Amino acid sequence: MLNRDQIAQRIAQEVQDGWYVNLGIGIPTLVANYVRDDISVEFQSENGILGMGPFPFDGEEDADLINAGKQTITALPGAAIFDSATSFAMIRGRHIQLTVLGAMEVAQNGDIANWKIPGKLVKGMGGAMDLVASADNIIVAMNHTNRKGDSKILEQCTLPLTGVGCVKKVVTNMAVLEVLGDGFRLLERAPGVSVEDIQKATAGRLVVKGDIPEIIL
Amino acid sequence: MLNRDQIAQRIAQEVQDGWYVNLGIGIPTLVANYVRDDISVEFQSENGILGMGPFPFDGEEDADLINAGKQTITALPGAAIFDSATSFAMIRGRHIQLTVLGAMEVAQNGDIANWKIPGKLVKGMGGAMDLVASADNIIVAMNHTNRKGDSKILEQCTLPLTGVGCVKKVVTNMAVLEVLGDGFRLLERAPGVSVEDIQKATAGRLVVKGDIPEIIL
Amino acid sequence: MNKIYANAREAIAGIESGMTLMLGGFGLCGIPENSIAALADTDINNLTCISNNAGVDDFGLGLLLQSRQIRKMIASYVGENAEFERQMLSGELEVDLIPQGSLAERCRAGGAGIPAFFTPAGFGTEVAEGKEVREFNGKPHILESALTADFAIVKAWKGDKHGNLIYKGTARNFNPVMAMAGKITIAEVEELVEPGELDPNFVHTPGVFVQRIFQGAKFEKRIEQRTVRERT
Amino acid sequence: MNKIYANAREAIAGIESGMTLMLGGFGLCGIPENSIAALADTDINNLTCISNNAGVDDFGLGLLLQSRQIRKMIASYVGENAEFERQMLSGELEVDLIPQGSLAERCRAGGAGIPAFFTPAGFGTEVAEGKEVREFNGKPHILESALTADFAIVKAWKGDKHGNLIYKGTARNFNPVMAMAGKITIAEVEELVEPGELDPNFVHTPGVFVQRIFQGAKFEKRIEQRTVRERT
Repeated sequence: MLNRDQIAQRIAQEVQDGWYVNLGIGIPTLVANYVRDDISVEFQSENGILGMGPFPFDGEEDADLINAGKQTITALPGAAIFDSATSFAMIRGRHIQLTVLGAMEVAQNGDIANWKIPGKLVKGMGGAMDLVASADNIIVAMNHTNRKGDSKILEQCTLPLTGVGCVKKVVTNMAVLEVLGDGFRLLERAPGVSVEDIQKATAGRLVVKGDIPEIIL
Repeated sequence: MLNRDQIAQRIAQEVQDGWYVNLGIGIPTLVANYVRDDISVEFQSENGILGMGPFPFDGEEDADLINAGKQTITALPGAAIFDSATSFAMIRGRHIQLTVLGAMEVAQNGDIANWKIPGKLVKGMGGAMDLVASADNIIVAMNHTNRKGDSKILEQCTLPLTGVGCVKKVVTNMAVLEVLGDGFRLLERAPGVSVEDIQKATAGRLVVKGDIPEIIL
Repeated sequence: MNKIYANAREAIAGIESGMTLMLGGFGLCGIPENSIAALADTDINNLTCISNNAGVDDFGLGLLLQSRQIRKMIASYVGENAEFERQMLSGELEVDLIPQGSLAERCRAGGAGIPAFFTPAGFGTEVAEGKEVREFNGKPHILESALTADFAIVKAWKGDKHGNLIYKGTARNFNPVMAMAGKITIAEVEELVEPGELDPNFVHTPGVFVQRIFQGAKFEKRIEQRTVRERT
Repeated sequence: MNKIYANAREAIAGIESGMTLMLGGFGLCGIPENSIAALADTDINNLTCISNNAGVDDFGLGLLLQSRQIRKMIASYVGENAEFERQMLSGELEVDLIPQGSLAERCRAGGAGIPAFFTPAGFGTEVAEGKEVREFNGKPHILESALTADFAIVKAWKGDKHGNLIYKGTARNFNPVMAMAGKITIAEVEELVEPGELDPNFVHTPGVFVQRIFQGAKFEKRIEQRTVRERT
C-alpha cells in the first residue's frame, strides 16, 4: 500500500516539462516535492500565484503569501501574483495542463464528488468545480476506500457532484486507474497489493487486461 | 456663435467636484482646459489611463503615453494605468460620471449617430458605443449644422446609430439643448444668436419656454 | 471630494442592517480586519456577506457569525470554520455556496457592467439547478449572473487619496474584483501614501473604484496554517 | 521548455495563410512592430487580423494592408487610415467593426474560458443585428461571444524567460487581454530580463499566457499625433 507521500510521488511521474500544474489541498500539495528537477514545471495556486516555491524557513513566514490550502509558502524567481478573477481565467481558459485534487468518490464515467455530504458535512467546492469543469487532464489522488472501508471507486457517485465526466486518472494507495467511461482500467498496483485486493476494494467495474505491473517509485 | 473652444468651455461648466469624466476626440478633448481648478476632476481615456494631465512640453513626448485621440499626453500624480478590458469595465460598469462626445446627428429621443456614413465614410465606433450604452450622463458637443448647412439636431437619426435614447444634453455652436424624448428644450442660446436662428437650424421639435438666456462663459 | 476617512468606524458609516456586503480576502489572507472588527462593534445585523470564506471562529468574518450579525453567506468554501458549518447545517444561516472562479468572475462582472456570462463550472451539479444551460463548442455551460454589493470592503497594502490601491502578495486575491463591484467601496490600507508615490504603471486598483479609504489602526494578519521547512 | 526565440522571424514560425491573429496596440502605441515587419516579409496571406486599429498607411498593420496579406479585419476604429477605409468601402477587405469595449471583453473572455456574455453596448445598432437580446435590470443587452486566435502577438516593455510581462504606460491597452486569448502567444519585448528581475507583485501578464518571447531588434515607436504645449 502506498502512503500519502508515495501517492504524491507516483503522480509526480505524470508531470511533463513545461507544464503548469494546479495542486489541490491535501495529498496533491505533496506532489510538488517529487517532481523531477531536470524538467521545468510551474505550480499555480488558485488564490493567485504562479511559480509557487517550497514552504518558507522557520521565521520567514509571510502572512501575505499563502497557497490555496492557507499554508505559508514562498515565491520562486519568475513567479507572478494576480487576482482571483485572473487566476480562474487561467483555469477556465485551459492554460493549466494538469490538475490534481482529492475526492470523496469517483465514478467510472469520470464523475467526481468532493465537497459535501448532505446533512453531515459541508466543505464547499472552493475552486474544485471550476478546475474539474475546464481542465483537460485531471488526476484524483485519494485512498481507495473510506474510513469505514467502503470503496470510493464507484459505478456511480452517491454524493453531490463536483463535476461530470471529467476525471482521467485516479492514483490511490492501492492502484493507478484509468477512467474509461464504463469502467476503470487497472494500470498499476501498489507493491504488495494483489489484483484481487484491488478488485475487492473497487465497487465500480474494474477492467484488468494482461499482467498488471507494480508501481515503481 | 460659439467657436470650438467656447463649446468646450460651456460644457466644462457642467462638470462637478469628484467626477470621473471621459472626453471624446475633437471638441470634447478641449473641455479639460476649462474645468474650474477649485474642484477635483479626473479624466479617463479609454485606451487605459485615469488622471490624464495636459499635453507634454515640447521634447518630453512619450510614445508610450497617449490618449484615445492618439495625442501625446502626461499623467498627473495619482494617475493609474490599466488595460482596455479594465478601462471598459469602468465605462460599462458606470463608474464614470460624465461622457462628452461628438456626433454627426442627434435625435430628439436621445439617439446618436457618429461612426459611419454608408458607402461614403467609415470611422468606426471606437469606444463610443460602449460609452453611450452605459453612461448615465452624456453630453454631445458639436456644431448645430453640418458643412452643407443641414441641421444635425433631428426628429430621427438618418445615419446608422451609435446608441439609442442615451443623449441627455447637446451643446452646439448655437445653443444648449436638453433632450426631452419628444423634442429638444432650448436652455440657452449663444451670444448674438436669436431663438429664431436656432429654430431655423433645428430640424427636430424645439421646445421654447419663457425667456432663453444667453450662454455665459 | 474627500475620500480619506479617519478610521474604520467612520469609514463604515452608512452600512445598515439588511444590506449586502462584499469582503475581500482568501482565508485570513488580505481580509479587511479593521472594518470587520468595527462592524462587530455595532448592532448592524441581518447582513448578506459575499466573501470567499468566513474567517475562522474568532477572527475575520467568524466574528460576525459568532455575534449572529450575518443572515446569509455567499461563499465558495466553509473549510475548517466549525461555527460556519454548524450554523449552515442547523439552518440558522442561509448559505449560497458557489464555485470560487464563478464567485470571482461574478464580482468582476458586477463591477464591469456585464449582467451575465456563461461558464462551464458547476454544470451537472447542484450549482446548475435552475440555471440556463447552453452548449458552446460542444460543451455545456451555465449562465451565471453578476454580483454587486451595497458596500464592498477591501484590504490593500498601500493606497492614496485618489483611492488608488496596491496589494501585497496573495493578499490581493478577491480584493480587486470586489473593489469594482461595490456601490460604495471602502479600502483599508496598511499605509496611506501621498499621490505620486504609487507608480501609475503598477497600480492594481485604479481609484475610480474606491469611494472611501483609511489607514487601518492595527493589522494582526493572522496566519491560518503556519507551514515551514527545516533549515538544512 | 524554452520560450525564448532569437528574433521576430523565428518567433512567427508556424503562422500560416488563412490563420486568425490578434495584435495588441492602440493606434501605433504598443504595437508588436517587429513581428508585423517580419510578417510583411513573408508570403503569408489571407489573414484575419483582430486589432483595435490597423496602423497607418505605412506603419504597423497598415503594412499588411498595403501588401494585401489581410483578408479580414476585426477592429473598432478605422479612423485616419485611408487605405483601410478605401479597401473597406471598395469591398476588397472584409471588415467586422465592433465596439472597443466589446472587443476588449471578447478577447478577455476568449482567454478566460467564458464563451459568451451580455453587454449593453451596441443595442439598437447594426452591431446588434442577428444577436440575442435580453433585458437585465430593465435594460436591453446583447449576447457577445468570445474571440480567440491561432496566434496572439503582443508587445511589452520587459519580459523574462517564464513569459512574464510588464507594459509601460498606455502601451498596455489591448496587449494583456490578447495575450490571454492566443492558442500560441508571442511577446516581443524591449528588454528581456533575468527571472527574478520582475517583481512578482507587479507582473502585468503572468507567463502562463505566453508561449514565445523575444527581444525586438528595434523599436521605432512612432507617434501618431505629436501634441505638445508651450513652455511658459
